Formats: sequence, structure tokens, C-alpha cells
Amino acid sequence: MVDVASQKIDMAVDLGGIRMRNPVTVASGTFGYGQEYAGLVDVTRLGAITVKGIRLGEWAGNPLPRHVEVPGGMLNAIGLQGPGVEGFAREYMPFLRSTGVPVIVNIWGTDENEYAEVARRLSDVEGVSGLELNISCPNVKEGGNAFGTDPRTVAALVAAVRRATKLPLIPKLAPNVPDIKVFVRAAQDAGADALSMINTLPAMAIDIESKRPILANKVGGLSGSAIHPVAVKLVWEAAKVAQVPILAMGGIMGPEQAIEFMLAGAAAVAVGTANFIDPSVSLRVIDGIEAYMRRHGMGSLRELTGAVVCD
Amino acid sequence: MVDVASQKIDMAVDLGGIRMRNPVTVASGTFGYGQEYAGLVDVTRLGAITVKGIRLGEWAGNPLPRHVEVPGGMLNAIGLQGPGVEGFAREYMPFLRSTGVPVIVNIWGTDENEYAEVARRLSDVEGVSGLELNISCPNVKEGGNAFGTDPRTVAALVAAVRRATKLPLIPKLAPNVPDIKVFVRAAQDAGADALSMINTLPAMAIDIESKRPILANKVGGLSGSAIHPVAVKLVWEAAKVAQVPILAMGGIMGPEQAIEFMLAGAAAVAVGTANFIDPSVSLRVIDGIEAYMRRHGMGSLRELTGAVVCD
Amino acid sequence: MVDMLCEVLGHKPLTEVYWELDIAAPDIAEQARPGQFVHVRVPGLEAVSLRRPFSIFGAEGGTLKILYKNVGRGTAEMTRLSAGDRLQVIGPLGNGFPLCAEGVPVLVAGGYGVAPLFFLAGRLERKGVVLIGGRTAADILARDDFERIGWRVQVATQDGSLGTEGLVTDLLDKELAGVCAEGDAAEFFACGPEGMLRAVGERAVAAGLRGWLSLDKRMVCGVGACLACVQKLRRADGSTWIGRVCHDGPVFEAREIVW
Amino acid sequence: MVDMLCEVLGHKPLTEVYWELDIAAPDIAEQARPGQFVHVRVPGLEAVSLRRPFSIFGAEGGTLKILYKNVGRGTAEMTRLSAGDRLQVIGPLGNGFPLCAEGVPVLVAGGYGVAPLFFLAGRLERKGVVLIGGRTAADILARDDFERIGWRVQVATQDGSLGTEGLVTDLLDKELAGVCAEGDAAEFFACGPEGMLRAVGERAVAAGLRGWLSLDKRMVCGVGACLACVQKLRRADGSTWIGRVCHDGPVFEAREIVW
Ligand SMILES: Cc1cc2nc3c(=O)[nH]c(=O)nc-3n(C[C@H](O)[C@H](O)[C@H](O)COP(=O)(O)OP(=O)(O)OC[C@H]3O[C@@H](n4cnc5c(N)ncnc54)[C@H](O)[C@@H]3O)c2cc1C
Ligand SMILES: Cc1cc2nc3c(=O)[nH]c(=O)nc-3n(C[C@H](O)[C@H](O)[C@H](O)COP(=O)(O)OP(=O)(O)OC[C@H]3O[C@@H](n4cnc5c(N)ncnc54)[C@H](O)[C@@H]3O)c2cc1C
Ligand SMILES: Cc1cc2nc3c(=O)[nH]c(=O)nc-3n(C[C@H](O)[C@H](O)[C@H](O)COP(=O)(O)O)c2cc1C
Ligand SMILES: Cc1cc2nc3c(=O)[nH]c(=O)nc-3n(C[C@H](O)[C@H](O)[C@H](O)COP(=O)(O)O)c2cc1C
Ligand code: FES
Ligand code: FES
Repeated sequence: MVDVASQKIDMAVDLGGIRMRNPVTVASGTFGYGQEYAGLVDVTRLGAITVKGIRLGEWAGNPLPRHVEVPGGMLNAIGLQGPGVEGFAREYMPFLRSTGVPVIVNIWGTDENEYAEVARRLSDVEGVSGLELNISCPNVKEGGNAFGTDPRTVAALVAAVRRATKLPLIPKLAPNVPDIKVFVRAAQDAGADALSMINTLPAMAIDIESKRPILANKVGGLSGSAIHPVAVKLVWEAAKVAQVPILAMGGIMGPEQAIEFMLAGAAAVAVGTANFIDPSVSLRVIDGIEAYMRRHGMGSLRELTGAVVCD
Repeated sequence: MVDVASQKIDMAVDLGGIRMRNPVTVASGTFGYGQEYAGLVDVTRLGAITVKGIRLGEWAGNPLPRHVEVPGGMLNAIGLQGPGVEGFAREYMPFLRSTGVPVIVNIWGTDENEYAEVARRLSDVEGVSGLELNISCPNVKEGGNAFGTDPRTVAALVAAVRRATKLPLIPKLAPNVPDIKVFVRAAQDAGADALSMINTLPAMAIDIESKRPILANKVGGLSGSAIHPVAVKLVWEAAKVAQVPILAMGGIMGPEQAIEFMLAGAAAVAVGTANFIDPSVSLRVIDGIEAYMRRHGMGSLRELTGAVVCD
Repeated sequence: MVDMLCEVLGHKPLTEVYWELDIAAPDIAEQARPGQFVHVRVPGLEAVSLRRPFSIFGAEGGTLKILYKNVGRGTAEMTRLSAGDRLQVIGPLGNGFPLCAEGVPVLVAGGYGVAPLFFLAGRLERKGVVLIGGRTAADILARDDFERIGWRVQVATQDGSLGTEGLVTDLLDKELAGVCAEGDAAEFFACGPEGMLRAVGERAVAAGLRGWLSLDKRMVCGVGACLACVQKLRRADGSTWIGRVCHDGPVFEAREIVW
Repeated sequence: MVDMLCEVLGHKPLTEVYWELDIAAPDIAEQARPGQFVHVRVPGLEAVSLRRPFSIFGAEGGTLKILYKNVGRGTAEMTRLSAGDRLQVIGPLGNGFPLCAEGVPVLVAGGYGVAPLFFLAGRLERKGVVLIGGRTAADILARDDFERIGWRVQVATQDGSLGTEGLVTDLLDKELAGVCAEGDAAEFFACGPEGMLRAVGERAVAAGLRGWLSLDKRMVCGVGACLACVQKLRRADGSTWIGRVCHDGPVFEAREIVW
């Protein structure tokens, strides 16, 4: 351990071609398109802004209720409501460009072609820095989680999108699989530049008085503190075989959980549900990681990522 | 809805051949061998007692620490420490027989033969009412979770044990799979009399100061409130194709979560981690289910199991 | 819109289930318009618990007032707050009511719906009448407050324990007849349960009057980011869109809403 | 062993980090033996939070005393308890110390290890000496309490801020020499950090004396059901077994423990 109290700490990270000046972004769907929180948070400090999932055309999402609070977190079944590629580029990109922060667009489709087409169109949109492929959303009938839980589908999908764009590609892997390593290999062999994990866990809540599922969509995705230890395990497993950087998320409530992910092998992290509770949490996470690195004599993120000691 | 305020409510359930006088048991590993809690709880009121997992011979389990508290629950990596079949029959069965309550023995092995042999030997032990096949423990290197996440292994294992015993067989399915229905079919086609779900979710916690995994086993299983909505979803999915009764568990903290499981399709429920916090919780769950049935005009459990309204 | 740590100045039960909470929130109070709301992190809940939204009941001299009903886990925990405690509050949020009415302003409140309407009554250019409905006398709040600032108050309870026996919309029908008889115009401002809002909206449309309805949808972010609180809406040209109640509302004109 | 809801009778800080909590627990207090512990559900933590184990510091007249150190989430929350609050407590748990010593009882305490040893000092057939160690003066607790009931007290702090500078085992070595010089036998009773327990145990074995060590393992159930708190142990015949500290301990004789 060197004394770096006064030394400059290098927080920059290259996430598969996306140059982030610190390793902290926001999780797709939990920070809108950046501008919603801009009045409360200095979004220009983020390492990247990851926006809500979009497909080719407009999409209405699921009926209400779309969420319910549960111990340790929440369930959501928003159902990927969004403005489509054109709407997104027109309505939201001007603000996003103005931030000067890398923009990661979370994309989805109902088949390979749609994923590829969305990627192709976004390649022409100025200011898009990378694509997060949502192949693990538990809240849509077509596409979504079923895609992400079959390694062949994952490989085919990533390959198709790879052919359609030169943008950095970050498949977001499904957590409800027996062995994440299979999916890590499938995705990176097919041309992924980085990997993102974890999406929400498929879950459900029933109102025992009305005897009905609380979510209109019946099932939804569990996020928040509850899933954090599951996410750490998956990131740690994935890091054993990943040759590309990992973007980790799931239950980050402050710097501690972010650091845990990075020790487990993540190159960068995304703050999700916690934004709803404390909009400036991601800035706290940035500062907290830096303070931790200083305290532990780490000069750059390379010394933090994967530094867990297992013997 | 009929007024049954004064009517007798039938709480009995036949769990694949195990006749329980109410639908509430305790989850394996969270209630020892029954006698540890007997000083605090009237264990004779339970629908059944499910004991800690045992294999053929004595087993030392994992080094310490074996647990850590996390938001919404805990991780454990006990590693199936146990006295083996003979030790169990000698040391613990006399007390268990004396309770007059059905005894479900949770069993495991490192291969098919050991599972079958444990089942064979337990068939001769007086007072054993059924076997729960632990094919989903995240805390042992051989056997455990890897068995439970491959449908062919599940089928072969259940078939092998089926040939070895006439006792009611309850495979305990792994939760970290994309489609639980595949495993439900595999297990019941191979001769399962009932199904148990869910085991803990594979998970991990890292101490960011020491940079080491907190559990000596590095990974462990997440239990408690955190996993409840995941378990409800899996039980609901499983019930769509299950032709045998389901024993549900995962985050039951009181009657509400037990009722949720039963609405989702469970015939019976097991209380786990909550025993550590409130040893008499399972008796509260029994009373709470009865009160709920009375309030909702249900005369027998058939009206409760699977009664969730989805339209 | 700010996110600030606010000190509790006062907190008292108004009835068995309704409470008034006063907090020091100068930045929010100064900007606040009637119909807007705040998003509150309830101390004592788990760190991962979502915020709870509450209408602004008053905002004078740097003090923000909330009138809330104890209905669940979060509000039950809130009742334990006392002067000097601190809580994190985002606000003001949402669009708010318009402040100049065409004709007589008719305010229609159900339950804690009086909260934004009382704030509105103090800021509207013109005084009018407020109709308060509830199941029973205990649900009728802030009656004196409205009278104190010069508003006429009519009350309806379903069990007849206070005011007229019946629904608040019965009062509205009578009031409407009266206003029309005097040849005056009217404009409705309503906050309360969805059934009541729909009924008020239908009457506004039928009478060709404007009706401002404040919707109560379960919220997560409160700022338009999560899409948990959406409502199908109609544009003037008839086309529809999906609005976020927290960001595009909570107040919508009756004709905008596709129920 | 019972699980009962107990009322807080008194609660006070002893130092900056140590607190004494007195609760009404007649059934537990009556059965309690020194070295046993209670398993406490901390009010204010989430419903799913595990219980916390604490040694019994005193048990007279229906009142159960706990002496605890504020070290984390649960104990921090406990500091907020005040008279009249209620908490769920299981006890008494574990085996406890033997009450008749062969020769002079020598008690060795580190930190909150004084808790079971003070209770023991009041119940042992014969009085003796208590050696208390800590990093600094602030870690030395209950000194006066021991003296009040007629025990001789020796103190060691690592920084020399109170008593001898050094480790409590240095005191033990001196004490042992003294006792032996007088031709008396001695028996050790120790509670504190694992390193200290090992050192005490080694000395007991070396001197051919009995040493009773109270182990501090993280616990879940507290009653022997979960196997979270195990310790490898040696039988008289040399064979080993795995005991549960909560149920078969927490007190073991030095020779039993396979470190
Ligand atoms: C714009 C707006 C303004 C509001 N103004 C007021 C007010 O002035 N006074 C008042 O008493 N209440 C008001 N409410 C309702 C208030 O937010 C809920 O009563 C409160 O969130 C209930 O929380 P709880 O934890 O006690 O209930 P629980 O039912 O335990 O809460 C569980 C979850 O459901 C949400 N929830 C429950 N009921 C409602 C509801 N009716 N509306 C929205 N979310 C709900 C909670 O926020 C929480 O996320 C308003 C709601 C909205 C959307
Ligand atoms: C038999 C026994 C007797 C004890 N007697 C006393 C006593 O008289 N006075 C006292 O101050 N402390 C005593 N302890 C230690 C006390 O249980 C812990 O300090 C306390 O549980 C810490 O809880 P926390 O939530 O503040 O800490 P956290 O670190 O936040 O707790 C997290 C988890 O770790 C466990 N844990 C943390 N530290 C310990 C520890 N040292 N030992 C066991 N579990 C731990 C907690 O129970 C909890 O499950 C005793 C422990 C045991 C096993
Ligand atoms: C309300 C909500 C909306 C979400 N929308 C998306 C989405 O559009 N695309 C996506 O890939 N993930 C989406 N997610 C998942 C998050 O990006 C993240 O993977 C997950 O919530 C776990 O992180 P957390 O526990 O920190 O929230 C959403 C999550 C929430 C809570
Ligand atoms: C300490 C501990 C030990 C466990 N041991 C076993 C076991 O031996 N065999 C088994 O099948 N499941 C075991 N489990 C899993 C539980 O039986 C149960 O499936 C799981 O904890 C989910 O229920 P819960 O959330 O109510 O605890 C254990 C769980 C815990 C917490
Ligand atoms: S609450 Fe998030 S968009 Fe309205
Ligand atoms: S704490 Fe459960 S066996 Fe000791």
C-alpha cells in the first residue's frame, strides 16, 4: 500500500470502447433519459448516462399498476414503454449531447432483425456512445428474458447486432440461469465489447385480500438491495471467464456495494433503484469509490477491479 | 362466500402421501432435528417436521464463517453438516417419533447411488414419512445445485431414488433456472410425489475492507424476505404444469407470505429463516391461514390452493 | 425542484387518522404552486424504501405543510415524527392548478383531497365554494380553515353524520344548478378518489365547463423518469399520448383524460 | 429456556461505547447461570434481521442485566432503547461456567468479557482475582463492581493508560506464579477475544490447571438448530467432534478445544 493521500487517482475506464471518466453510470430505466433528474443532480459528473430501453417504434408498455414495493426492494413491470428510435433521437438526444457525457442506449426488439435495425439506426445518431442489448427483461412477452436464457439465441442476437453496428455492444445478461459463464462466452464470442449484469429477477406479488397479482402484468422484475448478493455472485463467476469488461448492477445503495462489485471483477457499475430514493446517490458512489481507493492506496481502477482475495 | 365463522375448517393436506394435519412445516436446515426448538415451540402442532439435510455418512460441512446477514435476509454456507443416516436414526429419530408429527428427511449425496442408498436405508427407519431430495444446495461442491439445474440429471436422480424407496419423494428444485416448468415435468415424470421449492439463491458477499469473501465457502445461499417474490413467481409458474402438490418456501415471515404461496398454487408451505428470528412463527402461520380461510369463507385447503385470480 | 433535508417544525393529529406535518423547507415553499406535491423519504423505513408523495397543503413563510392520512406502512411510520426530526424532501413537483378561474371556482374534495385545494383556495384570484365529501364526519377536514379564509363550505357524508347525506357530487349538481341559475360561469377543481374525479369530470364536460382534476397514481421516482405513474391522455386534436402523472400532472383538465 | 417480551427497566451508557441494559425478565433471570447468554431481537431493525446474542451480566430479583458494546448496526440501534420499550428475548441459553473451582478462581476478561465473569464472580463458591485487559483505559469495565463484591482486581492496558502496561496474559503469568508460590491450586475462567482465550487456554494446559473459556462465535439460531456457530472439539478419548457453541458451549474447557 502506497500513500496516495495527495496523489491523483485515475478513475477513468474504457468500457469496451466507451471512455468513461469514472466507472459509474445509471441503470437503464431508472434515470429516464437523463434530463428528468437534471434539475436535481449534476448529471455531467456521471461516467455515462444509460437511458431507458427503446425499440424501433413507439411502445406503450404495460397497464398499471406497474410497480409494487417489497421488502428489500421493488417489483416493476413497466414493459419497456418508450418513444422508439426516431422519437428518442429527436426528443432526448439534444439534451443528452449537451451533457458531454457518454450515452449508452438500452435497446430491445421482438426479434433479431429488430435488434439489428435499432442498432443500425442508432449508429447514425450523433452522440450515442454505445448500445446495451436488453435480452433479459422479465416484463415483455416477446423478446426479453426468454432471449437471454438460451445461449444460442444470445449468440445469434449479439452476432446480428454486431453486423449492424460499429458501436460498442454491451449485452445485458439474464440472471436466472444456472451457469452465467456459458452466457459470458456466448456473448463475447459473438462480438460483445462488454457485458452488463444483472437485470431484475423474475418475481411476483399477490394481494391476498383481492387474491389477484398486484402487477397488472402479473409478473415483474425484482430490483434493489434484495438482489445485490445474487448479483455479486454472478459478476464474480462471470469475471472468471470474461475477456471483456463487466458493467455491474443490482442493489447498489451507496459506494460499498459498488466497491463490492468492482472487487468481484466489474470494470464499471450502474446505480438503479437507489436513484428513486436518493437522486444524487450515483455522485456519492463516485466520491465513495475515490475515497476508498485513496484509503487503500490504489492509483487506478485496474488495482480495484477483480481485487477480491480468494485463497 | 359462505359464512363459516362457526364452521369447522379442514386444514389437512395430503402432500404426495404425507398426511399433514395442517399445511405448515419448517424448511430443512432451519429447525435442526426438531428437538432444538422443542423447548420453545410446541412442535407437535406442526403439519410436519422437515429436518436438516443428511447424506450416507457423517459430514463436517464448511469452515466458518458460515453465514452473514444481508439486507432482506441472510446468506448461509453451512455445507450440509450432518450425522449421516445411522447417526440420524439413532440420535434424532426417537424424539421425532415421539412428537407424532410426520417427519420429512432432507437427503443428498455426491452421486445417484448415494441418493438412492440414503433413501433405501431411510425406508427402513420407523417414523420417516417422506424424503425431500436436496438437489439444489448452493453450498456443496459435489452434488447440490449443479444436479438441480440440469433436467436430465434431475430425471435420472429422481428415477434412481424412486426405485430405491416407496416413501413419498419430494425433489427440491433449484430456483436459478430460466424455466422451472421443465424441471417440474422432469421430476414428476420420473416419479416425484410432490415438489419442493425454493432453495436459497446462489449469492455472495465481499468484505470491502479485507477484500475477502465473507463466507469461508466464498459463495452461499440467500434466504429470507429478499427471495420471497422470486419464490412466488416460481411456484406460480410451476403450478401451471404440476400434477403433484407443491411445498413452497422462501421468505415466509408470517401468515401473509404463506397465503400468497398457497394462492399461487402451493398445497403446503415451509417456514425457514423466520424460525431464527421468531421460533414460534410457524404456529402463527398455521393460525393465520385458518383465520384467513374463515374470513374468506373457505372450508378446506382445496379452496385456497391455486385460488389466485388472473384474468 | 430541490432535494433537501428538512426539519420538522410541528406535527399533530387532526383526527384519529389524519395528521398535519409542518416542516422547514424555504426553497420548496417559495417555489410551490397549489396542486404541486413533494416526494418524501420517510425516516424509520428501510434504506431501500421508496419515497411517498404528498400534496402541498400550505407553503407560507418558508414552512411547508402536509396533511396526510395514516393508511399504511409509510404513513404509520410518519406519525412517529416529532419536532426536530429531519426528513429528505424533493419538491415542488408536478404542474399544479391554474390560478385564475373562469367564473365561480368550485372546489371538490374527498378525504385528503382537501390538502391541495386548501392551498389553492388561498391563492385563487377569486373566492368560491368548496364541497367536501367523505364516508363519515371523521373524513371531513379543514372545513374551518376554508371558512376562515372566506370560502363557503358544503359538506356531504355518506352516512349523513355531517352535512347532507349522500355523495359530494350530489352537492356539485345542486351547486351547479345554483350557479347557472345566476347566469354565472363556473370552473371545477377536484382532488380525491378516482371515482369522484371521474364523476366531477363527467359533469364538467356535460356542462361545458372546465374541470381540473388532480390524479392520485402510485409513484416511484416522482420526476418522470420511471414511467410507473402513467395515464392515457387526449390532445386537443384527438390524438392520444401517454403522460406521466408526476411530471405532466398531477392536474389534468377533464377533457384530456382517457379514463 | 423461554422466548419472552421484556420491558426495559433501565438503560445507561457506561463509557462512550459500552452500555448497560436492564430488562424485566423474571423467567429468564430465575433460571440463569453465569456464562449463559440471551438472544435478543433488536427493535427498530428490519423484521427479517437476525437476533443478537449477549452474555448475562446479572440476574437478580427478576431483572436481567446486559452489558454491551456498540459495535455495529444492531447494537447501535439498541442504544436508542429507553425504559418502557419492549424487546423479545430468548434465554437462558448455553451451558455456563462450573460454579465450584478447584483452588483460587482466576477470572480473565477482555472487553465485554467482564459481563459473564461479573455474574460468575457473584455466584462462585470462593472469591479470587479478576484480571481485566484492554487496549486503553476506556476498555476496562466493571472494576468497581468486582471490588464491591470482594474480588481483587488487576488491570492491564496495552497503552498503559490504566494498570500495568501490557497484555492481560502478562498479569495472568504473574498471578499464576504467585498462586503457585503459595502452593495453592487455581482454575481459570475467561471471556474475551479469541486470541486472549487461546493464550489463557495454553497457560492452563501448560500449568496442568483447568481453564474454562467462553467462545464468541457469530450465531444465527442460538439454540443449536442452524449449525452456524460450530467449533471442532476433542473428547477425553482423543476423538474429535463438531460442537455448537450456542448449545454445547459457549463455555468449554481448554483441553476440549481444537483451535
Ligand atoms: C400526487 C399525489 C399526492 C398525494 N397527496 C396526498 C396527501 O396530500 N395526503 C395524503 O394523505 N396522501 C396523499 N397521497 C397518497 C399518499 O402518497 C399515500 O397515501 C402514501 O404513499 C401511502 O403510503 P403508505 O406507506 O402509508 O402506504 P402503503 O400502502 O404501505 O404504501 C405502499 C406503496 O404504495 C404507495 N401508495 C399507497 N397508497 C397510495 C396512494 N393512494 N397514492 C399513491 N401511492 C400510494 C406508497 O407510496 C408506497 O410506495 C398522494 C398521492 C399522490 C400520487
Ligand atoms: C455467546 C455470546 C455472548 C456475547 N456476549 C456479549 C456481551 O455480553 N456484550 C457484548 O457487547 N457483546 C456480546 N457478544 C457479541 C455480540 O453478539 C455482538 O457484538 C453483536 O451481535 C453485534 O451486533 P451488531 O449488529 O451491532 O454488529 P454487526 O457487525 O452489524 O452484526 C452483524 C451480524 O454479525 C453478528 N456479530 C457481529 N459481531 C459479533 C460477535 N463479536 N460475536 C457474535 N456475533 C457477532 C451479529 O449478531 C449480526 O448477526 C456476544 C456474542 C456471543 C456469541
Ligand atoms: C423501474 C425500472 C425500469 C427498468 N427498465 C429497464 C430497461 O428499460 N431496460 C433494462 O435493460 N433494464 C431495466 N431495468 C433494470 C435495471 O436497469 C437494473 O438492471 C436493475 O434494476 C437492477 O439494478 P438495481 O437493483 O440497482 O435497480 C429497470 C429497472 C427498474 C427498477
Ligand atoms: C441456515 C440454513 C440451512 C439450510 N439447510 C438446508 C438443507 O440442509 N437442505 C435444504 O434442502 N435446504 C436448506 N436450506 C434452505 C431452506 O430449507 C429454504 O429452502 C430456504 O432457506 C428458503 O426459505 P426461507 O427464505 O424461508 O429461509 C437452509 C437454509 C438456511 C438459511
Ligand atoms: S413516478 Fe416515475 S414517472 Fe411518475
Ligand atoms: S447459532 Fe445456530 S447452531 Fe449455534
